[in-house]
Amino acid sequence: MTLPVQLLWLIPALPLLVAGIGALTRHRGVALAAIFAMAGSFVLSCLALAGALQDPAVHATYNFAWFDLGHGTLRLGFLLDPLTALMTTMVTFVGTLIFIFSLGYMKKDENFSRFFCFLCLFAAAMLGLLVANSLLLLFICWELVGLASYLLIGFWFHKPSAAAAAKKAFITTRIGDLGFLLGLLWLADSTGSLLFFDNGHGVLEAATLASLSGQTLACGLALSTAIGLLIFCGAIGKSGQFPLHVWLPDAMEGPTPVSALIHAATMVAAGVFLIARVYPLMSADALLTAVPVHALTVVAFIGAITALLGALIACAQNDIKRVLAFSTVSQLGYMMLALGVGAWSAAIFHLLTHAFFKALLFLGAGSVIHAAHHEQDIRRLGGLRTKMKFTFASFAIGMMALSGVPFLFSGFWSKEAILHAAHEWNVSHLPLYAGLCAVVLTAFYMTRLVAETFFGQPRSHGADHAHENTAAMTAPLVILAACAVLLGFLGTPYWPWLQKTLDPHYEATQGGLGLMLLSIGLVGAGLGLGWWLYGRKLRATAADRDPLATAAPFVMAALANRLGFDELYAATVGRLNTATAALAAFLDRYVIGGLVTFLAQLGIFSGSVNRQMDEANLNGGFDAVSESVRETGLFYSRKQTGETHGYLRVVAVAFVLLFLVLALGGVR
Amino acid sequence: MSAAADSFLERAPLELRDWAVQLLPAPLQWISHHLITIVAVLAVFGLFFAFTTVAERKLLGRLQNRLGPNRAGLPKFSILPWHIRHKLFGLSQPFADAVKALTKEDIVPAAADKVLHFLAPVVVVGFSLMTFAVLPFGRNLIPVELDAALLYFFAAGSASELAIFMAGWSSRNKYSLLAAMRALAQLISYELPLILSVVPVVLVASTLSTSAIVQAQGAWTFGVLPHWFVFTPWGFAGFIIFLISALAESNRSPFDLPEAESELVAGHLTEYSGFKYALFFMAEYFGLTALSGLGVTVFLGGWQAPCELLYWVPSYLWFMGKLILMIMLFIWVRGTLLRLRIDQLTRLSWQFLVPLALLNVGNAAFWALTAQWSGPLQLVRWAVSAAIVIVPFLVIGRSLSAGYAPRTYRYAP
Amino acid sequence: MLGSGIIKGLAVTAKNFLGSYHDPARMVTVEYPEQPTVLPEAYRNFPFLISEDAADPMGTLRCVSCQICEKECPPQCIVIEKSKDKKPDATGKPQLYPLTFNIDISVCMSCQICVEVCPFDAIKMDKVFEVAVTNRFDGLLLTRDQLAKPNSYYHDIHPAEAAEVDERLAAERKAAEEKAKAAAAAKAAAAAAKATPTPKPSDGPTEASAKGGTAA
Amino acid sequence: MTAALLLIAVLMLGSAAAAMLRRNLIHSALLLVASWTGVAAFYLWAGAEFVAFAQILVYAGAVSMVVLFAVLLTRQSREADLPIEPATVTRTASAFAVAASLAAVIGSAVATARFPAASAEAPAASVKQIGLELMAEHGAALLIVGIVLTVALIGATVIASNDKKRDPEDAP
Amino acid sequence: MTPLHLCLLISTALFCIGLFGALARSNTILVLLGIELMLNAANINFIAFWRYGPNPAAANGMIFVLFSIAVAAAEAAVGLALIIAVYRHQKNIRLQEATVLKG
Repeated sequence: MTLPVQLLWLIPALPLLVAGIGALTRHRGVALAAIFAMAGSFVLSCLALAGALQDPAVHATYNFAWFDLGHGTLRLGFLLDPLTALMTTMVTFVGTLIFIFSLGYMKKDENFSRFFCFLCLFAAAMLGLLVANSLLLLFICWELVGLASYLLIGFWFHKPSAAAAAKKAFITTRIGDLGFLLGLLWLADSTGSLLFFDNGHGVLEAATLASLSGQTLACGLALSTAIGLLIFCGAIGKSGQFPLHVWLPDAMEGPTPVSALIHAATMVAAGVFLIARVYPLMSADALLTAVPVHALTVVAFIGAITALLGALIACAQNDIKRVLAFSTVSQLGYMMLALGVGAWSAAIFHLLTHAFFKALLFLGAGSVIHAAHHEQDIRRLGGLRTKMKFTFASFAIGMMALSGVPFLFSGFWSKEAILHAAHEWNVSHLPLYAGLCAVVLTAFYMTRLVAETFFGQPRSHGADHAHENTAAMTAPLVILAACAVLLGFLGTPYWPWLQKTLDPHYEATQGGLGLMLLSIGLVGAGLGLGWWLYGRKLRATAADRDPLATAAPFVMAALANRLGFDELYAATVGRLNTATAALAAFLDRYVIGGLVTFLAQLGIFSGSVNRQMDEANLNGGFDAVSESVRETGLFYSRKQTGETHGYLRVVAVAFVLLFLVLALGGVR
Repeated sequence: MSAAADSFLERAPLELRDWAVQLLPAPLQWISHHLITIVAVLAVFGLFFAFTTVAERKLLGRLQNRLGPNRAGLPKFSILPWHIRHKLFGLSQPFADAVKALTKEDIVPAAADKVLHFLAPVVVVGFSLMTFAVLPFGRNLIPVELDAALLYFFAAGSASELAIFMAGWSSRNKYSLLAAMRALAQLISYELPLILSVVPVVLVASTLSTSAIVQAQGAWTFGVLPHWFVFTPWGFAGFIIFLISALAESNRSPFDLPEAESELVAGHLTEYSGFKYALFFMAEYFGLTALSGLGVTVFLGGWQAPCELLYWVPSYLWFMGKLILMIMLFIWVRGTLLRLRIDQLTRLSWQFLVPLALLNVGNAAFWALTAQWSGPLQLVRWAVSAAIVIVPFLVIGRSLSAGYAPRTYRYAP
Repeated sequence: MLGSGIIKGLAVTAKNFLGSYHDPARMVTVEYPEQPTVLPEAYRNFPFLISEDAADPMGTLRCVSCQICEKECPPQCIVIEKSKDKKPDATGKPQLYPLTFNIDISVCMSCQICVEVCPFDAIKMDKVFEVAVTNRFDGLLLTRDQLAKPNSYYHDIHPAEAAEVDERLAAERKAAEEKAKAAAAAKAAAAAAKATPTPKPSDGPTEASAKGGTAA
Repeated sequence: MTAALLLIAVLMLGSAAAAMLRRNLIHSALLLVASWTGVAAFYLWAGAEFVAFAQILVYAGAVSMVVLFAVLLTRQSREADLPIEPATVTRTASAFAVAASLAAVIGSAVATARFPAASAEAPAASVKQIGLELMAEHGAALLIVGIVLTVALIGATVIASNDKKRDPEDAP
Repeated sequence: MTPLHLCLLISTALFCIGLFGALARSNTILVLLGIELMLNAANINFIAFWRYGPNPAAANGMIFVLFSIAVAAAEAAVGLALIIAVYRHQKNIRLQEATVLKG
């Protein structure tokens, strides 16, 4: 009972169908259809997973011609391997739960059906991205995912901040996508194909990789490095990596299920998925020694910077969703770090666990926000521990998974795998140190978040009147919490099933117990620090100063201001853009406009000259010709009696005559 | 199984024919071979017609809590004991009717076109009998084995329209002519869904030959679930469309508008009496029987047994059984439904049956393309196929019945 | 859903079909020659003449040949011939009797006017409807002998009406007897004085009571 | 074989000629149906069953209906009883002359032509073969014919429907 | 006289009967029917050449006839629709009176 690769398209097709229906009708039943479509896709994904696990080393593909282009044929395809299957299963499972959650969360929204239509569109694009066997198909879905993200962030477009955030997200990711597109075109130009696997001709197969890494550019980089870095630009944009991470926190203007689905669990992980997918290309230059930089080194450092930066900024945020957003940025940095140090299976492991516990945290946050009448500021929440027991319990599980509380929680195992890999990396240990710092900070800011939100006294009207939500919202939380615990056991160092499935060459490294003990200690330190600062003396009113701000006001202000990245971009990129636009406007209005006006005047002048000549000289001759044409016409029109019999008779007689001529003339 | 297919009962009709043929002198044998077939079909279906009429009247009676004809017994000189002869459940009613029709005065209107007036009933009976030629009555019993049998069936069937026109026009009676035009409109409207409903079967069986279509339905899942086409989503939809169109094609209630006595007297039969009227009557039943036979052949597995255990029962018995069931279904419908109005009739055809039948062709194409799907994909195949049937049905049905809210009857329970 | 009504209808007729075999109450058909039709009591068909005694129908006809019905009959299908002599009626009073009383039921329209006008309750409406004959001229002309039916038959077909008529007639006769007695007594009393003519029962009250009887 | 062909030809040509000569349009139409049936019989004789049945289905089943409807919808009062106009006579005569001369030239050409001898066996053409050829080699033509038929159907409906605008006074 | 000659002569005769009808009759319907007869004559030729032609294995002749029948059906439908339109316009269908396209 497996799904053949030829039918892999069914997985994205189901949500796409519902999206199409949702675009046509405003019926509320679209939501149910969407949930059923996602559940159906989940079932299909499970079938695909079963098929992929039968032989994890095989990349089953199904390629087909899309259209002919000149002499070549543009081919697209579907790919089924454990990576795809695991990702689709995760996306459809988390997606189904989030859809169910949205049923409760969006119940009172007037654009209920539109919301589900967009969600389905997103799910279809995301699943399409996962099953693609062609960088082009992946890119198409990639852009569709971006579109869906744009639509959903700006779902409450009447809020100016939401509209601005949507625009920001769209434009920022577009900058990365430009790099992606360039890389894609370059790749197509140099290999002639965009298929990943194509019986030895695909871009991820040995022959092509060898030729790509064998070519060296003028700047000393290998060709594969350059292309890989350009593709990595796309991942930077989509996964909110430094320096394009600025859009992700703003994207929290969208509805919370969207944040959970798109900006925590799935879409932002697409960048990680992309790098994991093209990992052979990224690592093609690994054996070259004469190059100035390896592609994966860049990835590792970008990831390390992002992990540290995100964790730092998260410490000073007051919006519950912003904290989680920066946490997402930080965790994505972790995954990039893992990819960069060569442990791509660990990255995917972390991606999967992160998807579950971060979706759990976001849904928990959504549950809190929904219950507390859209109060998002943690300073104004508090005391929800007793009011919302389910939410608190599941949120706490998510928090511990994210912080990496040892042994029982999935986050611990995946984070441990990454740190271990970073430790093994022989290029530099800086990423490892950055990661270890981030471990402390993660534990710290999560403790702060939980302490502020759930402990102490309710500090606003909304928090005071909060109560537990309906089953449609709590049930997904419970399921996700269970997953957040259980999923970690798939990839422990003692039974690294997941890593082995994804990467047949994976070898479980023994040892590293010291590192594990260190990171456990760091987690403990982070938790303890958080508790010491926030838990010991709980906040009494919303206006109280943050203990951290009391201790280091300048640092806190800078962090709260997100280290000024937005201002920086406004001052540089924004200004440059404005100046260029002004220049273009000037050129258009005066230089090109003047030329056009001149040409128009010239045309008018020559036209008037022409008219003079026409009227004076040419008309007489034409009159005569017209007169003779008219005479001829009159002559023939008299022959045209309108008597059909006559015509038919003439035709028949002519036929007889023709026949006679042919017969008598003896023409053969 | 082949033993059963070759059993004596299975071969009995053929053996009988061959025995009869070899009795005749050699020069006559080749033609007598065919003549015997024709006579056999005529005799069997002539009797079948006779008993269909009485069955129809009895069934209609029962459907309306009446008794139906139960009087006509046998004449006094028959040797049966009185209590059997006396009534015989009215089974000899058709013979009494036949005698009555034969002895009635044959009236031809003075202004009528005599030749056409005479030709019409002859043509209609002739052509409706011709359709029997390609129906496989049993495993070995098909009068003519044609490659394009279905096409032949519809070609022969289309001639009845001409006969109806001839009858209506030649009578020189306004009611007759109007009824004939109405009948033509109806027949033409419903010929389209009728043929379109059979096209999916042709598509899936990939043949026009009726015997090959029956062969294509000869298998069972687990030995009990027959592979008849009616048991597939598209086949079921096709069968329903076929049933409705066949009702209309044979001018039966609820589509008996051409004979709507409250509007058109007796339709194109107004100026016919006696034996010619009986011929029309007969042709109507022959047409009904032939269409039912086609439905049985195409959708209900023809002479195939419904489960493997019953394979030994001679195939022609299965065919006749299914035929009788089909005709009883038609009678049941006649006993239940009201006559439609002409606009409802044409709307039903053009806005409902034709689009659904066209979609059904696509459905069958999907079915044929996915023939090799197995395992869980079978479920997908069935679900998709069923969706192609049900969704348009609901959509079109809703749009057609929009504005006709559920009626409330104020004076009836 | 489109078509659900058809299925409902088919279910109804199927129920009829099955029910017709096990539930005789459903069948409204009466198999007529074998099973007699039960006619409503008020059913009427052609008139007949009432005789008091079944043993001697001609002798005990109530009809006194007054010929009112003959005159009133709209299609004029009654032909009466008076007797020359008188016979005593049920009360013993000598009355005329019909020598001929013919009704042509091929002409009769069953209007019941003859019954309504009869002062003697002598003609009533029958229930017989199987009147088919092979000769439509003589066969449908009913004579006195065919028309005469005993009062017990009248009781059979219209029991309530017949009882009422009998009661009234009995009352009338009693009254007549008493009157006769009184008259006799008076006569006896007066006989001594003078002989007086026999008092006749007046027509008025009898007619009114006859009308009342038929109307009831 | 030849006798059967001649019989078919007599039926076909006889009814066609009678159809062209009758004054009663309905008779003409019905005789033409007979003629078309004769053509179908010819196809059967030549071994082209499928074409024969298609011919009956299309001509006897469909075209004849359209013709009869057209005849009834355009009936003129007592056309058959009108006297014959002189123009009709001349037209008929000239038509006969033209048709006869054409028959003469084509007939003589056919009669004198020599064709390579053909096999007496009728070529076998199963429905499957025709279907495969129609769908494979002549697929484009089949599609185009489908479009032509659709367009013709819609066009015929548009032409025949009453396109006169209602007078504004008529509108309630 | 081979069967092919016979078939061709028959089709010639049918063609000329059709032509005669089309030329002689004033009723537009009959003219149209004459043209249908001419088409049928052509179809007979196709079948005859398929049956007795050099390459009977190819079913081209039959397929051509099928297409021809389809087109003839379309032609009849459109033609008769035109006739009805003409009738509505000039209240008769005499071809010699239908001499103008305006209307």
